[in-house]
Amino acid sequence: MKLNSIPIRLEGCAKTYGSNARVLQPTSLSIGAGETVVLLGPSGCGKTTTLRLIAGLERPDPGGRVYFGDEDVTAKPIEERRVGMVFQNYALFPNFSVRDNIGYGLKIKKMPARERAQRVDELLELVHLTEHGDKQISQLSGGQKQRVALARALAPEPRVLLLDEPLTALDAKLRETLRTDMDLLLKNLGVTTVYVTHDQAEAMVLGDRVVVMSNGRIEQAGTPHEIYFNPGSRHVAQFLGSLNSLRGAYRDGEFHVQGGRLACPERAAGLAEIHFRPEDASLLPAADAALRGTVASVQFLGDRSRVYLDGLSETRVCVEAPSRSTLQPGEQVGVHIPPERLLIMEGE
Amino acid sequence: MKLNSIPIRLEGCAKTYGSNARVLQPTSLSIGAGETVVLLGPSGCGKTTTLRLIAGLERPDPGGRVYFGDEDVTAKPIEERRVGMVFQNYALFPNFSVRDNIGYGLKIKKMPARERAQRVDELLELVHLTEHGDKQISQLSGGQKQRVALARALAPEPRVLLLDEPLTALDAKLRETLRTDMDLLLKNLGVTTVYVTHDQAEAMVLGDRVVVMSNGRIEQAGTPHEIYFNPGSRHVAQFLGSLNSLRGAYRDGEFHVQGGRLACPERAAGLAEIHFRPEDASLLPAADAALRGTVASVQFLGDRSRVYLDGLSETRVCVEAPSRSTLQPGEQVGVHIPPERLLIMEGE
Amino acid sequence: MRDLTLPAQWRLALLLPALSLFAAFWLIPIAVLVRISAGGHFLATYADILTDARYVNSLWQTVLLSLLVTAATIVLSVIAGLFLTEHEFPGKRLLVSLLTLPLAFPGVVVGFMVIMLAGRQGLIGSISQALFGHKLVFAYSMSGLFLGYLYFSIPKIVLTVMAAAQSLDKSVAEAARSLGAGSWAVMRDVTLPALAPSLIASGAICFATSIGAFGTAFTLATDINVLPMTIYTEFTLNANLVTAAALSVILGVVTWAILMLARNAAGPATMAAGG
Amino acid sequence: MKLRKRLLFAAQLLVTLALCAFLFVPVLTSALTGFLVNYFRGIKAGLTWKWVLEVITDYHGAIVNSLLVAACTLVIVTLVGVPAGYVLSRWQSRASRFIEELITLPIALPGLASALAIISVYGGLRGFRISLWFIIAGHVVFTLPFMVRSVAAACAGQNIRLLEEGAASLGARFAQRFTTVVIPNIRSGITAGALMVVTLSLGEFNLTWMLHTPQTKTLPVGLADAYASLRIEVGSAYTTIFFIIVIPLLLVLQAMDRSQRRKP
Amino acid sequence: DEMAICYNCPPEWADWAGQVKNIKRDTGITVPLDNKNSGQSLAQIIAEKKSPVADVVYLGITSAIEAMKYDVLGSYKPKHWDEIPADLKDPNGHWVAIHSGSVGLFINKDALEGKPVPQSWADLLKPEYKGMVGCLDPSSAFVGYAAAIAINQALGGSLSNFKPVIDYFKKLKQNQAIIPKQTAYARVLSGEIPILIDFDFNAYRGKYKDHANIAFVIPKEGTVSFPYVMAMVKGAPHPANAHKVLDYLLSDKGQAHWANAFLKPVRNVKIPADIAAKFLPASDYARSKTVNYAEVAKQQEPFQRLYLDQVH
Ligand SMILES: Nc1ncnc2c1ncn2[C@@H]1O[C@H](COP(=O)(O)OP(=O)(O)OP(=O)(O)O)[C@@H](O)[C@H]1O
Ligand SMILES: Nc1ncnc2c1ncn2[C@@H]1O[C@H](COP(=O)(O)OP(=O)(O)OP(=O)(O)O)[C@@H](O)[C@H]1O
Ligand SMILES: [Mg+2]
Ligand SMILES: [Mg+2]
Repeated sequence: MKLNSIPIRLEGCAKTYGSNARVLQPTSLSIGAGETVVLLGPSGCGKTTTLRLIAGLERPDPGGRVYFGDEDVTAKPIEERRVGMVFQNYALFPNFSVRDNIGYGLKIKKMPARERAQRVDELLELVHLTEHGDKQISQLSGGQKQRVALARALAPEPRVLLLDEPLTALDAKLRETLRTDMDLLLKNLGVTTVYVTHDQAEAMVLGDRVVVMSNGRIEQAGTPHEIYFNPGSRHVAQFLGSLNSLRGAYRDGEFHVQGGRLACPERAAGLAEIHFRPEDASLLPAADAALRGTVASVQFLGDRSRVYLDGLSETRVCVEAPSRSTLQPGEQVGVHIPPERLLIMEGE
Repeated sequence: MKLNSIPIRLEGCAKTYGSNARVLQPTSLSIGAGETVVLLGPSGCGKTTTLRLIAGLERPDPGGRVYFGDEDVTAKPIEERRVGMVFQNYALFPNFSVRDNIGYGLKIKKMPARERAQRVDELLELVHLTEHGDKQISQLSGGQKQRVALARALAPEPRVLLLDEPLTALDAKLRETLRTDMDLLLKNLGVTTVYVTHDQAEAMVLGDRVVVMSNGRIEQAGTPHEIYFNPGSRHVAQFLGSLNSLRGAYRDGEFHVQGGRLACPERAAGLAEIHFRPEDASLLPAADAALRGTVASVQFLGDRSRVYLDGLSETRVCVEAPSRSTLQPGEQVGVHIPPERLLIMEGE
Repeated sequence: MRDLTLPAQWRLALLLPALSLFAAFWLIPIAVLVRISAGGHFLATYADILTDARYVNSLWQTVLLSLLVTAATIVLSVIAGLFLTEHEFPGKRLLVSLLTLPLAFPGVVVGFMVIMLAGRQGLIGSISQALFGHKLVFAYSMSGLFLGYLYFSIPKIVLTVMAAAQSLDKSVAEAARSLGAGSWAVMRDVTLPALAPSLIASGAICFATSIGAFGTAFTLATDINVLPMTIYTEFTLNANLVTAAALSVILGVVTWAILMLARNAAGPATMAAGG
Repeated sequence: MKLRKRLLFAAQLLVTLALCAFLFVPVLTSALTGFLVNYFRGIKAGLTWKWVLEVITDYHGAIVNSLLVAACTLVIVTLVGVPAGYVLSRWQSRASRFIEELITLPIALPGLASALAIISVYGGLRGFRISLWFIIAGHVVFTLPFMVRSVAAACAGQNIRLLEEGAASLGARFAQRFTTVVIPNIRSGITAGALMVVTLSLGEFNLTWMLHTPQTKTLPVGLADAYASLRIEVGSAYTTIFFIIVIPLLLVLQAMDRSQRRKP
Repeated sequence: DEMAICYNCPPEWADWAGQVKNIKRDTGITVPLDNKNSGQSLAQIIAEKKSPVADVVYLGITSAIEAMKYDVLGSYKPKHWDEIPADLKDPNGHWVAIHSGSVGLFINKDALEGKPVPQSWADLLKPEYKGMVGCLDPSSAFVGYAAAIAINQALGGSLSNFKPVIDYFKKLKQNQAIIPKQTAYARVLSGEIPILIDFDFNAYRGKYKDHANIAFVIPKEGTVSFPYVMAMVKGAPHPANAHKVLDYLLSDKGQAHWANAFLKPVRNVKIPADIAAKFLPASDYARSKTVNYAEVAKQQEPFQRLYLDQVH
């Protein structure tokens, strides 16, 4: 199945609820035809609001415009926008069977029953639910509901697919599986997709581009690699993974901290703080190292361990280690961080 | 703060609801004084039931006995067992302030008001809530509520601390932080603790011993290392992390599979399947390798990538790679798995 | 706030039929009634009424009776309602049905039930006759009315208590017990506070219903001095529409004020819990 | 300890049973009395259908009137109350809350006053005054809030707005959404409301007593007559007939309530 | 369907049920039974003055005189008008008496629980009759007011002095009297009210038609007899039918029916001997007096106020 797709453009869209609660600052965003954009951010940052503006469930404050291709759809209600939408808790119709849920949009379009049945069959197959077609919604598991919701949204061949945290209601294992399925499906469909989530792993796996939002504005937009490796702000960096801070000062190609020194690009000159991610550091025997700390505790996580180190900087630092590491609290260890992995945020 | 602790022993405790729904098979379990035991298992496997048997909120089927130290407490109701309990949704008293919640158990014990206030202050400090003492429960965030529940359970100096998924209701980031705090606190208190969770990371971080349950029975019990590295069954292995399967046959110190062969201990002789975890394999150029596959897709997760490989075995295999890896779908790669990291489950 | 899936024109179109019927057959008539009640001199009419000892007395008695009924109903219903939610035993559903059946009995029927119970030929009379050789008859007094109001209030509050108790979070009570609390302490510190909002809400409705009930008093039809009866007497005594209307307005205002007070005490669930 | 618990149990059971007896024994007595030849002399004097037949011959008009009134009330209340309840639950604003409050007022105000008000405005329209419609008008305003609330609760419980948004995203217009998604999903709320309306209308006395004329007597008005001036056996027989009409409705209501509560 | 709406034609009072059947049979006009009392009927007619529902109304004489004040009565002089004594009709035909009865004690002997049948007003205040005496509400029902007048006259009061009866009612109330607002005939029969202050015709009917163990007593201190009247409602919707009904009620047949129902017909029709024999002896009726009904009507409201203030 391959769908036609269309680019989307938001221009200066803001949203104010009531008289003075501006939950979305004026926002502009272009989404290419066939692109999958993920809106990522903490709860309440305005992701759903943005999605609903695109869907046509909310109207932007005066001045904001929404374009689908060249068409200005700002004033069009959702039922005329030809978007497919998957809601966080699915919003399936409890009074219909699985088939009737999926076929609803086609029935509204007055597609003949024969043709409709055929298309519903195709969709059931697409989402691997062929044998569940005649069940009632209440008989489905969470993951199955999620797939019905997806099939229902796809049935009327939408120009745009909008998904609001479609996996959040599921448990961790299932989420991981469906995330992979979803990735495959979206790539195959090639439809313009806006996907809302607050889970950074989901965002990185699914997004061609990730838009990180906070407090009603876009903080950074870019490919998963860009935002992970070149976060525009500490806030983005923290949201996308764990972050360690080293306080100290730059001198002659090295950054001097409490636990020693480490090679550092010149960009850090003048900064009082540099950062790195736990997985970017490696541990080595203390004797050889220019940077040393003391093990405070070791957390065994199964696939890896997290070692917490004191004495490196004023605050405790966390470093990833192989899960079979045999470090003991109190031990002295050396730390190596490749200079190119340091996160140096000059803007701060 | 240091509490007295006491060993716990369950002997042949089963639980049947109604006439024929046996949700817990006869179970025996010893928990040492001061030990932290985590009950881990999927939803509905009987974790809460076991905890409630220990608490005295349920009575075991005839024949089952519960001992606290040498005392048989089977017939004692919860209010006489001196246990501290933290519920999944905290079960705080909405009509009392934070202080009154924490002081409730002391008030029931008729501790004089002066002394009580002092002790509540200590506990508030312990859980870092000193400035929130006079708030109403509804004014607290989820993490704060969790800490009030903990403080309330600790106030009357329980002999045993029972926690039922105390972190499940919180979001991922907060859960990670509180998990670390909780670990520290439990280690310092030294009280006998039973902790229920379905999150394996939580189990491994917190448990001195982890008891894996499924379908109303104990599947395996051991230290986190034991159960992760020597899972007793495929089910346990899968529940504790990701698992790849390689189908093939053992011949002369090697295991032969579709994608080639790999060194393998003799234990695997006669088995049709061996397993390994994604983080235990490493990727190398195809040319040098005895075991090869084709990259099907790469998932960028930020701190690492997951590479899915076809052609290694009949089913797709997942291998962890550094996040900066530049593999492309279609590429041929070699795979190395150290023989000592293979999971060989002879029981199957 | 604009709600794009419920456009304003539909909102209006769907509300209008109900609103117009309501306006036509209640709002406007009540406005007219208020005007009539003024009898030309608003202040004077009401001042007369509010200084007439008979009316004030009647109002007091009504309020007092309703308060007593409400209090008694709440106590009894909490006992029975909690008992029925906490215990499982054969025949429980039957008991629940029996307790809630009179939910929609009209006041006249309730009055008759009271006569059946406490009239001269009533059960209580026969029993007391057999036991003490003295016929206990109180159907035609305030006690009879009390019994009647109790009769139609109990089902409502029992239902509310049961619904509220069923949705109670059991773990809160368990938490209290884990801290050493016995049954009474759990009742005092957990159960009753949790039930309080719905009790206040349904108690207010029970109170309002008792204040305005007419059928029961009418059936017992004796000189019970409750306000609805007074209004009725005023109306039938020389068609004193002005006084009847004014008393109705006063009764309405008192009832409404009490509902408002209760709502402020109990939170927004009040009206929804009624019925 | 054990003993105290058992005592407590017994006390609670006793109160519950006493309440049941209080509520149900008179129902039984009156049902029995309706068939006694002479209540005064008790069951020794024998049983008879006489009273029931007497009620049916003398009061069948009132019974039919009541059924007519209930049916018309139900139709009207359903037609106007369902859309109103839906809008009031969906439209979260101060205005909607005010309206909901407003249409709930007839429950709070004594029926006598409402009836007086209606008479003083419409009493002059003779054709209307002497027809059943006069009573129906009163019943409609009195029962409307029950339907509205029941529907509003169903809408809120089903999170109907979300379902509508789902339907809208699939291209359905308002009327389509309302008929295919809203109505089917709040059916149980409508049914519960309808049963409530019928039961209340059948038993309504406070308003009806003032609104009726000798030709438009309803069942409860007849009951009041019978209680006031007829033999106790006749009153009982009449009450029994009322129970036979109303109790099945109440039982259905209870069953619906239970099944609803069982759902998660 | 030919209709005449009557307010206050209760089936259990003065055998209106039978009379209404007769009317239907003999004139084809349907008169629905109606259970209001005099006060309620009057109030209703006044409330409906703009657009009356009722055609005719049956009232205690005082209520009819009272109604004149509100200008709600139409006028019609039915056949046999001239045979009616002057003080029992309005000269302009606004109302006309149709029958009368005497107030007394209507007693269910079975329900007395072995106590003696009371013989005087004073007896009713004895503790042994505690909770057994019923009297209709004087502030609402005409019977109640009639009883009040009768007791007042018997106890030495007058139409300008109601103290005796007010005191009496206070004591009666102490004795837990039952004060119904509507006819309570059936409640006496069922034993619910063992002793009711009521009209003689109700008691006779209970005794002879319903074969209950009933006694009627005209109290030693004396009593008063009261006429009941019919009136047209002004602006009656079915005037022609109403006229026919009024004619019928005063016709020989109609009057005979009242006699059969143990009421004293207003016209001097012959009462069959077997019926006459069922009344108390004339010596007892000698204690039953008449009063100035116009004055009684005038005092009704003041008395009712007095009653509500002092006794209620
Ligand atoms: N209808 C509304 N009226 C008033 N405020 C609203 C409304 N809808 C949302 N908000 C507020 O707007 C802000 C942004 O809401 P939004 O739903 O877009 O957040 P979100 O990023 O989707 O969060 P979440 O991850 O919790 O879904 C929040 O603070 C929310 O409280
Ligand atoms: N009161 C009860 N009556 C009947 N069945 C029950 C009752 N409580 C629990 N069960 C059943 O017992 C089984 C085990 O329940 P339990 O609560 O112990 O599971 P759990 O491991 O805690 O699961 P979860 O992670 O979902 O909390 C479940 O299948 C549950 O449905
Ligand atoms: Mg959202
Ligand atoms: Mg559980």
